[in-house]
Formats: sequence, C-alpha cells, structure tokens
Amino acid sequence: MNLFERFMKLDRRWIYLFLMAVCLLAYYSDFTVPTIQEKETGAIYNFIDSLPAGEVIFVAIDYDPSSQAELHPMTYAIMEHAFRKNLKVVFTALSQNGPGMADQAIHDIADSMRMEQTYNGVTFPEREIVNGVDYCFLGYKPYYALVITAMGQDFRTPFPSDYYGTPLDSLPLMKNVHNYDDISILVDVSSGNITDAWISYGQGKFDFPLALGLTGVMTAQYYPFLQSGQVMGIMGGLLGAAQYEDMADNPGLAKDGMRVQLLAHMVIILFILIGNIGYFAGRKNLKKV
Amino acid sequence: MYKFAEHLFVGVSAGYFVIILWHNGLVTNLYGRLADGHIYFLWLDSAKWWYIFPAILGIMMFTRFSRKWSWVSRWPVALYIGIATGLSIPLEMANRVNRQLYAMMEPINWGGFIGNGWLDMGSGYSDIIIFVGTVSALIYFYFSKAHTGVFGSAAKLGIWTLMIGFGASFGFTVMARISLLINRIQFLDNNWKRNSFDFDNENFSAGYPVLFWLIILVFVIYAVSEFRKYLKNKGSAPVKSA
Amino acid sequence: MLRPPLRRGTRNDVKQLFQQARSVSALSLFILLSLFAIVRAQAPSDSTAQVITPASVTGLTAIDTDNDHGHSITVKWTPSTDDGGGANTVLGYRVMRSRSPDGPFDDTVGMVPLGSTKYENSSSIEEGAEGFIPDYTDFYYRVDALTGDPAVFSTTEITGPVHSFGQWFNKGLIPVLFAVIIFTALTVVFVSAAKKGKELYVRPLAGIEAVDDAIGRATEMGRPILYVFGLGTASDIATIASFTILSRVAKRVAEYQTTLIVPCYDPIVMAVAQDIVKTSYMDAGRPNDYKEDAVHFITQAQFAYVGAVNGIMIRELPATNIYMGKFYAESLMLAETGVVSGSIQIAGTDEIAQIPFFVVACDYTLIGEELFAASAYLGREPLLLGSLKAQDYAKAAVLVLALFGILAVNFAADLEMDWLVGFKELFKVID
Amino acid sequence: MRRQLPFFFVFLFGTFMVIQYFVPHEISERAKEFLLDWIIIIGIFALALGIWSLIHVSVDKINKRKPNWEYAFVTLVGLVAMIFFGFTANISVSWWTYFAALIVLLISLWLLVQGILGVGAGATRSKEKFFAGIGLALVFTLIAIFDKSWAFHFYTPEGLENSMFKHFFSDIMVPLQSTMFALLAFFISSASYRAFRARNLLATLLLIAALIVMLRFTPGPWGDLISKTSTWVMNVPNLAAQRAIVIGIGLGMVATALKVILGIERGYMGKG
Repeated sequence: MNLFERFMKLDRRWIYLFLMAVCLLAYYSDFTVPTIQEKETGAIYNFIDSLPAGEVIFVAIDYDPSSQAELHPMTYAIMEHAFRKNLKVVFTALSQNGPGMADQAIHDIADSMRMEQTYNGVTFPEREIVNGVDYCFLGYKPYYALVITAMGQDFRTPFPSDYYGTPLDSLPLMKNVHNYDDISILVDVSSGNITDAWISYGQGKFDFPLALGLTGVMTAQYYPFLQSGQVMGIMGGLLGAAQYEDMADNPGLAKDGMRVQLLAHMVIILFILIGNIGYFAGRKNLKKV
Repeated sequence: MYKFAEHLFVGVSAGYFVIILWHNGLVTNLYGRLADGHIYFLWLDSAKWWYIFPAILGIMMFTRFSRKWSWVSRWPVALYIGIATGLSIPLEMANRVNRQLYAMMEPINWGGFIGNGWLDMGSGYSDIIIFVGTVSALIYFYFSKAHTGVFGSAAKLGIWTLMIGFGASFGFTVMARISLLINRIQFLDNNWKRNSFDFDNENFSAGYPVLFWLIILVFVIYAVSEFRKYLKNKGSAPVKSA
Repeated sequence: MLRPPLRRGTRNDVKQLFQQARSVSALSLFILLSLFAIVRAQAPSDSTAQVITPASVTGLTAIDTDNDHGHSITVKWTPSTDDGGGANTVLGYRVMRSRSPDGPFDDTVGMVPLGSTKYENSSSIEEGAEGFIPDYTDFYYRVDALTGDPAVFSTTEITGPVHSFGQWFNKGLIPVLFAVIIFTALTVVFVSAAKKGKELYVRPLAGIEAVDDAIGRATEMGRPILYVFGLGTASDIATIASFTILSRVAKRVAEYQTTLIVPCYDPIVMAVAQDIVKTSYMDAGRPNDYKEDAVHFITQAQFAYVGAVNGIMIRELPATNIYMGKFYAESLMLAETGVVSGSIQIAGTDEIAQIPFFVVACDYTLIGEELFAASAYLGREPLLLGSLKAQDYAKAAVLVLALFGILAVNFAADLEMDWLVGFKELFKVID
Repeated sequence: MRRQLPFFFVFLFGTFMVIQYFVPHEISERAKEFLLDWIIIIGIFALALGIWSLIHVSVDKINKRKPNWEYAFVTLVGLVAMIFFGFTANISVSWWTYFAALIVLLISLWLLVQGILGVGAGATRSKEKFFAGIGLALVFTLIAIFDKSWAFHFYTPEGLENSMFKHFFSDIMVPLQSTMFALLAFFISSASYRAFRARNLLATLLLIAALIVMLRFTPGPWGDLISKTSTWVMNVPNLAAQRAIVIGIGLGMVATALKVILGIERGYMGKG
C-alpha cells in the first residue's frame, strides 16, 4: 500500500480532528496573515491617515447584532486608527439595534486606548478618550432619510443632544462642528439599505467624501458607485476589515477571524489537492496493471 | 453519550414545539378567535363562530385511529393540500417565472463590451454570458427531446454553467460555515472565561455552566469513543497491501 | 440557512411587529417634531428676521390607490421649486389629513424626504387597527413643504374629497394571469393528447433510473431503505411531488419485501406518508407486511431532526438513502453521514442553495425541476408524461420570449421600431 | 363517493385560491386569511398525531427491548417534562412539588400508554395497567385542580415564562442546535475532500470553480486576480445557473400543483 492509496482511504474523522486542531491553533496563536491590499480599502486608510490631528471624522454605525461578526472589526479598526491619530469622531446609529453596537464599540475602544501601543513604528502613549472631547455619539432617530438630510443643515436639528442626553452645544468637540461641511470624511458601516440613503440623500446632496464598510454579500452591488466617484472607498466583509487592520498595523478582530478562515481554507484546499493527486496516482497504477 | 444527547434533544424539542404551538397557535388562532372573553355553548353563537369549522377539521384528523372512519381523515388533508397548491400556482408563476423572465431582458452594455480590467462583471460580454448561460441551462432541463446534435451541445453548455455555479456557491459557503465555527470557538472561549471561573459575575447562574459543560463533555466523550472504536477496527480489519 | 423555527406563528408575529413599528414610528415622529420645535425655540432670534418660506407644492391630487384591498389613498404632487433648486431649503414633505375641507388639518399621516412626489396613506383591513382608514369615507389632504426650521413651511391648497375602496381585479398581475391560463391550457391539451394514446418521448434521467437499482440493491443486501422528506411541510409543492415518488418507491419496496424507514419532520407529512405506504402495501397484496412505525414522526426542530436521522443511519445502516423534498442546512449533514454508513444516495430538492451540497455528496442528484418531473418518470403514465410536454413547451416559450425581449431591448430603439421598445414592460409584474 | 370527495375538495379550494390571488378586494383578503388559519389549525391538531407516533415508537422500542431501548426513556422524559413545564406557572417556592408532580404524571402516562399498546399486542395484565394509569391520572388531575401550587395554565401563556421551560430551552436546545450547526464546517471539509476529484469534465469544472472562490483568502501576487475572478464567477456564471434553475423550478412547481388540482396526480393520496 503506497502513500497515495493510504491517503485515498483516509478516514474522515482524521480530517475533522485536523481541521479542528488547525482552527483552534489559528484562533489561539499569534501569527499574522498577510493580506493583499486592495485599492478600495487603501483609499479609506490613506485618507484617514493623511488627516492632521484635530480633524473630525463621522462614522455611521448602521448594523444589527446579526452582522456584527463582519462589521464590528471595521468599526473598531477605523475608530482606533482615528483616535491614535488624535482625530475626533462623531458617530450615529441609524438602525434600530445600532445604538447597542455603537455603545459596545466605544467602550471596547476606550479600553484599548488605555494601553500604550506601537503602530507602523510609531509609539502612541496611552490616553483616556473623553466623551464630548474626543468623540460624540449622537444616537438613534427613526426616519433615517430625513435625519440624513436634516443633518446637512445642522447636526443639532435631528440631534439637539447626544445619546447620553447632553446638549450638543455644551460639548467642546461640537463647538465648531455644525454640519457635513465640518467633517473630513463619513464612513458608513452598514448591513442594509441605509447605505443607499447615505449615497443619495447625503453624499448626493451635500457632497462630502463617503466611504462604505459593507458585508461580504453586499459588496458587489456597490462597485458602480465607486466607479462613478460617489463613493471614495469600500471595505468588503471580513477581508476588507483585515486589510484595514493590516494597513493600520493594528491586528484585531478581523485578523483573528482571518487566521482561522485562511488556515481552514488552506486545509480544505490541501485535502482536495491530496485527494486529486491520490486519485490520479491510483489511476496510473491501474493502467500499469 | 451521543445517543443520550440525540434522544434528549428529540424529546425536549418535540415538547417545546407542542407548547409553542399550543400557546402561540391554538390559543391565539382558534381559542382566541372563538372565545372573545365570554363562555358560549359550543361556541356556536360566538362572534366568529365560523372558526368552529377548522376545529372540526382538525378533530377529523384523529379519525385515523379508527379503522372504520379513517377515510374521514383524508378530508382535512385534501383541504390542506388544495389550499396550499392553489396558493402556490400564481405565486410561483409570478415570482419564479414572470419576474425572472423580466430580469432576463436586460440591455447589453455595448459601450463597455470589453469592460474595465480583468473579468469585469458590468461589461458587455458578461451580460451576454449571463444570457447565453441561462438559455443553455434551461435547454438542459428539456425532458422530451434527446440531447443530440446542436440541441445536445447547448444542453452540454447548460450543464457546464450549472456546475460552475454549483462549485462557486459551494466555495462561497465554506466561508460562512467556518464563520459559524469561529463564532462557536469564540463563544466557548468567552463562556469558559465568564461562566466557569468568574463567580463574582452577576450573570453567573449555578445551573447554566453545569448543563452546558455536560453537553460539551458528551461531545468530547463521543469523539474519543468513536476514535477508539476506529483505531480498534483499524487494527483488526485486514489491511490490503498493494 | 437556518430555517426559522416557527413558521405557523410568523404571520401573527409580523402583524404584531408591524403594529408595534407603527406606534413606535408615530411616537418617534412626535419626538422628532417636538425636537424641531425645541431647536426652533432655542434658535437665535435674528434668524427669524429673514424667514424665507419655500415655494409650496403644486399639482396636488389624491385618489384611491388602484389594485388594492381598499383602505388606502395615494397622494401625489409636483415638488416645490425649492426642492434641490431655487432657494434649496426644502428638506421634506409632510402629508396632513382631515375629515372636513375646513380642517383642522392636525392629522399628520406621513413624512417623506425631499425629492418625493407621492405618498401612500394606507391601513390594514382590521377595523380598530392603528391609523385605520374606513372605506367610502371622504377625506381631505394637504401637503406641507418642510425646511430645517419647523416653524417655516409652506402649505398647499386642500385636495379632496377622496375616498378609498377595494378593487376586484389587480391589473398589475395581468402577465401572471396570462401565464397561468396559457400554462393550464398547454397542460390540458397535452394530457388529453396523451390520453388518446399518443406516444411521448422522454429522455432518460440517471437519478430516476438509479431508484430501481437502489431498491434492488437494498433487497440483495438485506438492509433497509431510508426515505427522507426534509423540512418541508405538506404545503410545499416539493413535498407533494415527493409524496408521489414515495408512493412509487413504496410499491417496489412492498413487492421486494424490503424494509422502509421514513422519519418525518412534519406531522401532516407523516399522516399522508403513512396513508401512501399503507396503500402501496395493500396494492402489492401484502397488507400484513405494513408496519405503522415504518413512517414515524421525530420532531419539528431542525437539528434535533438531523441528529435523529443521522442516528438512524449509523445504527440501521440503510443500503439506500433517498432525499426528496425541501432541505436546508441539514442537506450536507445527512448526505455526509450517509456516506459513512455506506449507502447509495439519491437526492432531489428545489432549494437552490442546497443543490450544490447534494451534487457533491450524493451519488445521484435531481436538480431543481427534475424533482418535479420524477413522479411522471417513475409512474410512466401517459397522463403524467403529458404534463412534462407542457412544461417543455412553456420553457420553449420562455426562451423565445426572452430572446425576443433581449433583442427588443437592445435593438428596437436603434431600428426605430417604436412598438417594440415597450415589449419588456409587458412582462412586468406589479404587486 | 368516499374516494372522490377529497379530490373534489382539492379542486374546489385550489381553484378558489388561484382566483383569490388576482382579486385584491377586502372580501377575498379576509377569505384568504381565514383559509390560512385553517391550515395552521389543522397543522396543530396533526401535531398530536406526530407526538402520538413518537411516543408509540419509543414505547414499542422499550417493550420489545430493541437495541438502544434505554434511550427511548430519555426521549419520553424530555418530552413529558417539557410539556409539563410549559403548562405550569413558575413555582419557585416548592421545587419538590414540581418533580413529584412530574414523576406522578410520568408514571400514570406510562401505565396508560402501556395499557393501550398492550391490549393490541395481547400482553398480560394490560387492562390492570390501563386502569391503574387512569386512576393515577385522575388523582393527579384532582390535585392539580384543587392545589394552586400545581396550577395548570392552558389558556394563558404563563408556561412560556416557566424557568424550567426556559432552562431546558436555553441550556439544552440552543447549545445543541448551535453546536450541530457549527459541525457543518467539518462536514463541508470532508465532503470537499472526498468529492472534489477531477474525474471527468463536469467534476473538474465544479472543482475549479470552488477552488477559485476558496483561494481568494490566500495572499500572494495572484490575490487580486483571484478575488476579481471569484467575484465575477459568483455574479456571472452563477447568476445564469441560478436563474435557469429558478425558472425551471417555477414551471415544475406550477405543473405539479396543476396536476394535483386537476386530479391527474393522485399519488399523495396513496394512489399512483
């Protein structure tokens, strides 16, 4: 019995064990997955990276817990990148269960900011990010299309006070921030049709740089907007988030997931290849006989 | 142990659905409509007395237990199937045939025929491939004509398209399934940390981790025992040599 | 592809959710409006000096919504000139309603963002539901063009009276009606042709021919046959098609005296399957061999069902597994376990997402439409074969229409064949 | 008559539902709602048949000492416990009454079922068992009626709030369900290992398409090319395949439904 034949008769439980072991190993180990850097994600990263400290970016968190696995990593990566660069972040949650997501994100990021970290060779000291100074969470309001248009006049029109009940005027961050003219970029992280409203009612009417973070399935639908220039960059699914984390040199949730995904895919592909080699080798032997 | 989990799962879930259907189905859809807060004699003078019919039909199902009357139990089944099939004819025609036919008639992007870069899905040739692929795959589904000649080659193109489509969606699903596994690993990881050791946590409940880990134990023991069985068989079974 | 656990409750849940959403949105609309008012109150006083009221909406009409069950009125208008142009101050529109032409118009029925030109004011048919619109009752409408400042808006002339009523035919569904009528006619014609004894050719299908061999194989090996309906209920057409296949299989099984196991997910499917298997045994002249427990119910939870069926496979080691009907994520679990137990597997489903898994893991797969054709193939009855012919002609019609349509869409305008330009729209279905 | 009437019902109700689809009027809407309620109610009544079948199979297994008969007890206990908890309100004070009640209920049901099944099989003392079961059940019911702590709630959904009911759901059903779902990752790997062999042209096409899509995760100089190709494969050939299958299935469904309504296809009634 030669090696190939032994492989051909391999019991599936060995495959399961191997796959499980690899997944666990990937989950708990610490290597980095090199990702290709697509220009769609690169555009967003480079834009945010080139902003001078003190500029304001806007992050719209428009997803529910069901698509959290894919979209949370994007929010984390962008916000942390922004805070490390001393940018200010204004964010909203226009989907019904969005506020919970946003709340969780800001707490986790605040925790992470309390540690000293080195990204791309630059060491950032630990610091406390303060509500109202470094970020402002506007909260949730229904009728997202109306809210998006109203914010073009002034953020205070739909959101007189922030999510925690403080009037916007009393927040130092919001002193000079009134509408889309005062923000540098708007990133919409979304799993649903709110993206369409940001494109047509937001970007279409008030003309600000708009970047999208989308679930893997939705990504293909929005490429036309990239070509027409309405959208400056797109992050697609876990892969997009991982690319962003890579560029920011800040491996997080997406890279964790990517490790498992990559190795699991590799294992499966490997098994397919072994199976085929075994199959062809076996056929050759048959012919000889 | 796997058998234990399997049988427990079956029993518990069957009971669960009895309760859910009783409370959310029978009580709301039948009793709730009949009983609007009053007690009637046989509910014949209830506000929605006509809901007595489905109840009678439902009871007819039980005539199956009698040999003599079991033919009556076919009535509710006939009604059930009649309503279901009647409902589906125009609905499936509209959603699966008419709408898809409408979607097939798309203008071809002649201007960007070559497209933009490598394999652009907005390009003209992609539009043509979609159309030709759909047509040939439909030809593959012909039953009353032998797949020979030109017709046969069209059908062959059709089955190729189908196979590429199947392969692609299989490959795509791999990612989703592994995501489930990742979720599971993360969940177990968090639970381990939170529920097994963190006794100060306010969410900690004594019953939860025990039951939970019992189930995990079941699966681990099952896996180990299966492996042992496998290894034993491997030793005893005659190994064919090449 | 987790199947929602409770199908039967969903309709009510949705209704409830809808009502909740309505009340939530009404409440939030109120909050939003009052927020506008608060901001207005806080706004510096100098801005009031230069109030510019936007141009009002023109051409306001309100009619009963067509092709519906009544209780709905559609309001249409031409946008204000300040909407995206002019002073560019309009943010959205507010639709107000009143029972009398003199007002008061205090009933805000809806708000829509800028650029909109119509609003459908509709309610459910349940009296007492929130925002219920009684039929044949006159209403008057007014539309306000809103700006960022809640006190600055312009109103229109009042339109009305208008009342809603239900229609007896939905014109948006004419293409569907035609398709159904033509298809029914085709079926009737070919079935009656088949009745007269006309020979019909059907090409062989590998999956169908495998069924007979598989039953023979099970008999030789002395192992049972497992027949799985999947998660379909008796209201799924795929399950109904599967019933017919089961009746053919059960007949052969009864003749060969093999054991048949049918674990069921849905109790009605179980009841029908019991009838089928019983009748098949009677027809085969062996009513005593029929065991009621051959067809049994397991549970209505997806993964508990899969676990139990997998358990049966591992313990009973069936020679053949036949999967016909509706399958969800469990397709691969069943098929892979079947491979372990060394069974020949034949599958057929109309669930597109699951076909790839069956193709990969099973020996024979009936792809989509082939499942529905299988009953005719197995029965070899001319009547059933006649309807296959009708299906083929319908497919030919689809192909011809699609080809014609795509040519019309792409070339009619260039060739100046105006009558062809709208060809595609003939097939549009509007709900 | 007995044989023809069901087919007449199918035709009548089927045709009505087809026509109903095209009539948006309120009356037809209400009729549809009513008929859909029928389906729901018939389905719930039928569930009793299903549960009966489950009990029947389990009890039969135990009586005849078939392989793995011990586990049938597990199923039965799970089933009865779940139903019992689902109909009782949450009595946190006296847990022992819970279990006492449950055990009495189990025993009486057991005796009843054995009694009923035993009569047919000609087993000894089945009548005694049957009456003992009835007696116990009566006692049980009497206590349940007069003792408030055992109170049953059939018409109000208090049982859904029962903590044991919730525990069984969230600690047994949910984890088992998600674990089974997660196992799919393993099944998909073994399926692809075994089946993706380049046996012939079709299998090779399947294999190549799947490989391209799976390879988009791997980094390397070809990464961009692969990711573009996989997007294209998903949106062009895959779309064509799906569309053709959808149209085919639609026609197949309508044909089958028509055959059923017109009475050409009668296999579902056991005739074929």
